[in-house]
Amino acid sequence: MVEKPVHILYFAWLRERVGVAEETVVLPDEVRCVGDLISWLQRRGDGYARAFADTAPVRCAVNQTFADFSAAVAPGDEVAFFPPVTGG
Amino acid sequence: MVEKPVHILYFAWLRERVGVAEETVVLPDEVRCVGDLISWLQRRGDGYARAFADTAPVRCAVNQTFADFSAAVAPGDEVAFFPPVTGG
Amino acid sequence: MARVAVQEATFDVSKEIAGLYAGRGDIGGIGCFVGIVREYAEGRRLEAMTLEHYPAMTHTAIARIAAEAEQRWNLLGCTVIHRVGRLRPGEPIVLVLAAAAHRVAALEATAFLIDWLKTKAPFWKKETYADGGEAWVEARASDEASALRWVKQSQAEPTAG
Amino acid sequence: MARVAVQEATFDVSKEIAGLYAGRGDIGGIGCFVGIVREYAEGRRLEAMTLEHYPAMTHTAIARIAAEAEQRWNLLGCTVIHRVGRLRPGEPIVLVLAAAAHRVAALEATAFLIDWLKTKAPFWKKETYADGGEAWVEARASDEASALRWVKQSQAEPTAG
Repeated sequence: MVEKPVHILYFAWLRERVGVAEETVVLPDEVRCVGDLISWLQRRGDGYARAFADTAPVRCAVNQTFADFSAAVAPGDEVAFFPPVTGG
Repeated sequence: MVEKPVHILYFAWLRERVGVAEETVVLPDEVRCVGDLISWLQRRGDGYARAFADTAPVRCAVNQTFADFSAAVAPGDEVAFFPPVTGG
Repeated sequence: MARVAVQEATFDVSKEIAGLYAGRGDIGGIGCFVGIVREYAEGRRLEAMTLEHYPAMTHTAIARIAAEAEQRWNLLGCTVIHRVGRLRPGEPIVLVLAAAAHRVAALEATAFLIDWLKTKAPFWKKETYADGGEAWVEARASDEASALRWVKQSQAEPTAG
Repeated sequence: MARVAVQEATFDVSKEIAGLYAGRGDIGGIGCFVGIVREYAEGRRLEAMTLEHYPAMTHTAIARIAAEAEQRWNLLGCTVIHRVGRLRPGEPIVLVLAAAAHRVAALEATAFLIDWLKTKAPFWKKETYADGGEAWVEARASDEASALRWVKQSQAEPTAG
């Protein structure tokens, strides 16, 4: 089994529901993409379950680039979760 | 015969060709519209003839409002002649 | 009611913008355009650009254009400052500001105002070149076309609505 | 190369504009947009608007949007300043500047930049109301539609040309 340390960031109401702004987690080998990561997070606790209860309004970036849930997650990656942006 | 004093202004190259920026003229009664006034001015001297040799690029305003050559000219009016505007 | 000024002096964009939104909370965006005298005109280097205008008409003509924009886009503020006299390359020549609740109105009104200023306000530009020559700037067909987009849009509205 | 800043402090529009055209003669116009925090959001009075962002990504995301605008409209200068932190109603929140040889490019690029900032830059707004409540601002379909006009235009170009 390969250890897969990944840095995760949460913004806006995802951050508020999860309860932390960022964390580094070691993922099991079967977590291969962002979608897998979300499924894994949903089982990580109540806050996570609430944050990811509905993934329709969840967006993500892998290594600071907007990505789909099908995007691969590799050891050392930075994955960020957030709602649709509302700046400007 | 009615005396028809009219104040005329010239701008840009029309002013340069006519040689004056403004003047008050008393027009004969048969000058009824801007077009008539131009015909009258064309016979007023060399500068005027050059200024109004080609009327295609000549625009006018009567009492500070853009007007056609068919616009009426009445005693006391202010008539301005100028090329197409180029501000902004 | 728009703020309209025709002046030889330059203008302070920050001050003009602050004047529009200071003390009020209904403005969401301000569109702005600053026109600047360019150094080259069709390859000839400019020494200066001189702006002549029709004083008795200029202010009224600009106010009419601004009133049209204010009404069409529900503007919450509008400023037009046009300089006259002799300007050097690199100097600002015109400022247009349009304030609205939302950005689309603010930016569309800004474009409308500068398009209409170029075709409906009594200003004439004379270029003085570094080689000593000079020439009156000719009106450009593209400016006329830019202004016409707003007329078409206006005429199309009753049909579309 | 655009000037991009993400900061808590406010900005000086005059200074930013002067920084774009000072000492050069090729710029004919500068388009500008200033976004301002409005006092009411759907009828509720705002106490404050708090902007959160993704620091490691924000600068790069804005720089990418600006580079796209610079290339598409041949910009001669581009500035984007976005504020973060807690802002009060009536405070400026974002500044976009686009400098070009001609006004159409400057104003189109300005509209493009603010549309894309609203849909492609990692900022999130939280409203705190005077009545004590608070809520994260939801993305608006109209912003998505505004941004999409530029995509469509871009895709249409090869066909049209």
